[in-house]
Amino acid sequence: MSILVDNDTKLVVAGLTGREGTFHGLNNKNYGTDLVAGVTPGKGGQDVEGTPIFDTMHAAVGETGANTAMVFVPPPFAADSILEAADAGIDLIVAITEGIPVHDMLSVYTHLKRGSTRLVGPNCPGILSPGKANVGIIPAHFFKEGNVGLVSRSGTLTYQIGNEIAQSGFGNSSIGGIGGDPVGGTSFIDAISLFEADPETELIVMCGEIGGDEEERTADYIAENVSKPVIAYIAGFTAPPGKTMGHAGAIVSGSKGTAAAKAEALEAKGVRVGRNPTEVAEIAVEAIGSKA
Amino acid sequence: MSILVDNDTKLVVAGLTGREGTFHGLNNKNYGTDLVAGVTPGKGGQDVEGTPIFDTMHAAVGETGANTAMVFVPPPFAADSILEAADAGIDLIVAITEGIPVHDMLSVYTHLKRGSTRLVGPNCPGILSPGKANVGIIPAHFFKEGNVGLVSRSGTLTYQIGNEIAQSGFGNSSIGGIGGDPVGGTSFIDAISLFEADPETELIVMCGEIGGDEEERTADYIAENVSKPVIAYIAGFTAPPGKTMGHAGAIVSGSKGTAAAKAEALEAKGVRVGRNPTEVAEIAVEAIGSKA
Amino acid sequence: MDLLEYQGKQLFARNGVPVPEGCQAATVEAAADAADELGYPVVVKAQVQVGGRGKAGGIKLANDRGEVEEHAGAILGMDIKGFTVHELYIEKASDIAEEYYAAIVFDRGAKKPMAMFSKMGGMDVEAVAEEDPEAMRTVHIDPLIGFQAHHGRRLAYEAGIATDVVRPVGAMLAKLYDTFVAEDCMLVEVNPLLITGAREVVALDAKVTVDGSALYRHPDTAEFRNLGDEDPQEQMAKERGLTYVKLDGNVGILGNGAGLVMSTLDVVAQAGGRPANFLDAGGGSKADAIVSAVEVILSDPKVSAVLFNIFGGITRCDEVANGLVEAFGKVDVEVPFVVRLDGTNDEEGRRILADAALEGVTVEKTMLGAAAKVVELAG
Amino acid sequence: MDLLEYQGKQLFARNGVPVPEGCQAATVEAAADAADELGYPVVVKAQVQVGGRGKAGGIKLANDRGEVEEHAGAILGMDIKGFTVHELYIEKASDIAEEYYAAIVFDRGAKKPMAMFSKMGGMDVEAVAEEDPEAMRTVHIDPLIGFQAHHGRRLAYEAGIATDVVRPVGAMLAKLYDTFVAEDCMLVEVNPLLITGAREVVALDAKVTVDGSALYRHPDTAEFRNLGDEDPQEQMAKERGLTYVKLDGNVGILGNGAGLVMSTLDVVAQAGGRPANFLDAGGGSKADAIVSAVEVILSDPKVSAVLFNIFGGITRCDEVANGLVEAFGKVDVEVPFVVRLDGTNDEEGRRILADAALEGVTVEKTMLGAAAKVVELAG
Repeated sequence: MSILVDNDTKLVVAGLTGREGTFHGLNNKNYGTDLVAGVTPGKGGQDVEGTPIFDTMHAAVGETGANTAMVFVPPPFAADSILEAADAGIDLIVAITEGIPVHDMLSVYTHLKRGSTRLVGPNCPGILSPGKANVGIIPAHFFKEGNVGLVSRSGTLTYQIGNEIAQSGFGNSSIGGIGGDPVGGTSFIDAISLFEADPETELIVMCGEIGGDEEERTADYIAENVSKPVIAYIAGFTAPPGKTMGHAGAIVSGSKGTAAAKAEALEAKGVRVGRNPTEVAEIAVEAIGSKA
Repeated sequence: MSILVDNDTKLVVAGLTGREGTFHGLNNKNYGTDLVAGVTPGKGGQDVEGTPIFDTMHAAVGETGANTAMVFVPPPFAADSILEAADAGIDLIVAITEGIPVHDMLSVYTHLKRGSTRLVGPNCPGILSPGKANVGIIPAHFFKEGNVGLVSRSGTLTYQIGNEIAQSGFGNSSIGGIGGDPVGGTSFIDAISLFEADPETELIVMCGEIGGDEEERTADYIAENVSKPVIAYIAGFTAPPGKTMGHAGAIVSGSKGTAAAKAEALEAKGVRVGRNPTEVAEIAVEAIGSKA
Repeated sequence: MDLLEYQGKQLFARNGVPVPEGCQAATVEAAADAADELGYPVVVKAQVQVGGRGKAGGIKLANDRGEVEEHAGAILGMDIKGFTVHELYIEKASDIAEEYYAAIVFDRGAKKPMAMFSKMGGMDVEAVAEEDPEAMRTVHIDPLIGFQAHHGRRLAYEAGIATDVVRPVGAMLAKLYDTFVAEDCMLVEVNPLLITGAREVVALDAKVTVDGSALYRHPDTAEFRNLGDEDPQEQMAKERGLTYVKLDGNVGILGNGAGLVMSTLDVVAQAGGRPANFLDAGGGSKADAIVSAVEVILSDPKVSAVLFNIFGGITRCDEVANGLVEAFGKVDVEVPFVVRLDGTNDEEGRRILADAALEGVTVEKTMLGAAAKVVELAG
Repeated sequence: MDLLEYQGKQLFARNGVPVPEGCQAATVEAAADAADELGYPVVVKAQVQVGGRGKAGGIKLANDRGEVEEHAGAILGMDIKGFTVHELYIEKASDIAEEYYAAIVFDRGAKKPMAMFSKMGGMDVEAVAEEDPEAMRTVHIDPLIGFQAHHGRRLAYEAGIATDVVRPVGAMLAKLYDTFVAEDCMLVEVNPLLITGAREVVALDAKVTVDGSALYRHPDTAEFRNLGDEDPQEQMAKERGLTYVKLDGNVGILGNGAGLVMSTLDVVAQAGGRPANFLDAGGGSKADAIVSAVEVILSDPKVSAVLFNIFGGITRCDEVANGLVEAFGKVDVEVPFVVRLDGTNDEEGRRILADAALEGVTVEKTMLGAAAKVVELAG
């Protein structure tokens, strides 16, 4: 088992013909993900190394039965692409695009919440279920199948922590990034509730960062709803107020959204917080024992 | 039993201080409906014969626990009033106002469909559950408690048919008008499904009219979902194409929306259609026997 | 409220929908002056709310002032499918490469706007629908999200138009949707939607229906008049604030409430009569309204008998009776009246009528009885 | 991106939010000329992005040209809470009857816009919140339905303002919401929102933050500059397209990916060091970007050691190593570097560095080891 992506995933990539889209789409395909289609308006009828391209998402879904869409189109067109995928009946949309305007995402988020399509991202690295499917830009070769579920706002930090955990002998049920933007389709709570329900997952690791109050709300959620052990990491203790730290969402506003407050909130609810990526792996070993 | 309004109804009237609002609000109160509040911006703190007036719907709901709102405000402000009532957590909104722009109602309808508030109307006479509550402008003295559920697009036609049925000895579980506008919050299907679920109702009468295809869709619904006998009446056999017959929604467009097509669709699904109001009452007697 | 082509194009222009330059004209001279101003060639177009103007000779190309005068003279006053031409639209001639069809309609069943597009434009839509149902592509629009670029792309690609015009056609559809919303339209139809030789997208026709209930926020649109559309009785009724529809029979009808009036028309027809009109005196009909209504009904010379069918709810039958008595005092009534009063204060109403003993007024107790009686009297 | 008052008021004006007449000025003479043009009395206002300008002496009333010159001279160059005043806004003086507070903010937790209103305006919001938490009224707005009249009424009535200004205050809030949406704002704050003696509603201040990701559709806003806000390193980084934030320590830091860089800063701080900057070289960092990044980091004279912390996913460690070698060829490097390369092609990267044998470059295998080393070297 795993969450969100697996052997049933049939992937369509919006923007497959672009440089990044081609690179990562084929990477996902080579990993074993069932890449069934690409969508690029005006390039319908072409193909990318055998994967057919369609002018519209509706045609792609109609012809191939795609159920998962990865969005790689540039920011000005990304909201439209997400809405198109939802309208075409896609179950899961993974939006990699960074820099989508917040107001676009407010509309998209509100619209999607009222339907049955799940959005992960935007500005996220995607989701990898080792041995089953990889949808996104996570370098899969660091990870193997196992019982740790990992969810993060950040990409490279995910790999850093994931790798530390892997070196302690663990594999992963799924590894996912929910994205560094202020309005994301999937929250920590959403992802953790999926890991809680996933029989393969025995330990959940969440990597938060400064900005917003999602980590705080997640702490409350975990205390009330999660039976599996959860370990957290929070980045940005050193971040000064008012400065955006790379991610659009990573900003301390006044006294709100600090790493210290988040770590404190999590620890108050019994979630152990690693001081650095290495310590996260050490706590994981303590929690469920190394399989190495 | 009955549908939509009953002894649990706690009514707030938006526009209670207006001429029509006062007249019908007090009428409803005199019938026994639990009128708890009125809302008129700028008149908070006043009262209408003992019923307190609030500046906002939120204050009215907060102070009185109102669960049902009747909207009597003029068309330019009616959509806002409906949205306010929904935002304040009202369960049922009965919109009497005639002449709300269609685009306003498209937004309101789409928004409300995603929440838990039910809207009846606009441009409707309201709902009467004889002996329990009257919310709207239906003259209650013609009707008594009983086992016939009646739903109509029109007001006076409801009374005409209701009266014919009453003279055959029947009483009513509830009598409701869903309104003559093209975008109404409650459809025939919605109302009929409530009557189907209401133990007191033994016979359902629906009064349709020209325009749209709701009667046709209702015929299909009845065939598949309704076990109780349904009798229909359709007004507008004589209406010429392209002319609006009083109600904004009563218009035959091209070959669509004719009374003949509607009657035919209903009869094809086993729903008996009375040729005139008197015949509806005669069929009712045949269907469940006169109690007179 | 249906707009004439040139009125619809005014709405288009103010919402950024590209239209050819043009000018309305009601006389031959105004038409010729407008054409001189625009520059030749121009197209002289009859302004009537009916399809098939071209086939009927209502649309003509003109290369100089003489031709404009000739065509304008021929078209003004022309009868097209029962509509008399009172106005012309003089428009710069366009360079036509392709003719498509585009529309935004209010889909009542779905309670959503629907965008429609076909590459078979310039002909009767219903003919296209029969010939090749797949040619007409449609998408529903969520009114809260509005028209998105993907809606336009989908319609364009599914319709199979050339790739180079997919984007401009999508932009045009978005502008038509903007118009539909901003102007409170029930229908915005463009047939044909033109692709010019320069690959520009232009609305060559405009069929627009606006929501009468929203006119209060569109004062400019509310001022539009269609000279060919004004029946004298309907005009009179509108001025008096009555809901009146002219029909072609001889039984004048008044009732309270739209549903009851429709039902009354049906019952009269079932009894073998032909209704002369639909007139809803409204809830709570007061004496004044009744007097006005009687005047409007009787202003139709075809009317040979009148039926009042009242079921009093909010409306009080005594007030209706008083109104009728007042009307008989003010209006010269030469046809028989049948009155059925039921509901609130019905006995009082019938007593008032009995006391007044108006000449030619018969009181009936039931709707069916009243219908039979008025048909008998109307002859 | 935070706007100065006069910039925010330009956004207000174009979206129909009433603001007093005013003019920006960067010199004493320009200020005096602007005041002559506007007519006296005027208010001379320091343009810095910080509250409490008035208390700090940054806002002064002037009744004639002489007073404008005096105040402008005093304020220009003034330091207000660490911000140097480079620009002034000269504004017609307003007639103040009431001072309220209004804002539209993006509520990240709810993922909705939120409108805020209080009748306690003209003072520090956080002080009001402490003194009387009930005074600040808030409502969430569904972004698909937008700001409705009832939202404005509710805020106004709950805040307890005089009935005669409920409607105009509601209209003002609606316009502020329009601005928030139309201009892609993250925050629109007006403190004070003024009621004049004539009972008109006017925005007397403007604190606006716009979404940097949406600047592509607001070219006018994208041109706004804040002269007081431009750190030379940040300016240089921006021109080179790098994500760089200046901090006040001495350990220069480069990493790939925002989360990893934040984590690197933390680990350096835990090891006892003080980071000099945040620099995300991005996914797939190429040699060019590395050279640029090294130049930006070293342009800060405080930097006494530099840490490269790379976990290669899309980024290839060999490319980073080549970039570093290239940078050492182009830039005069006088401080020690610690490099940690892990992930994709890490061995190849480390081999390249070993082969190049760059002076002052230490290679570490782990993030914690690298942090300890760089802190030691930075001193």
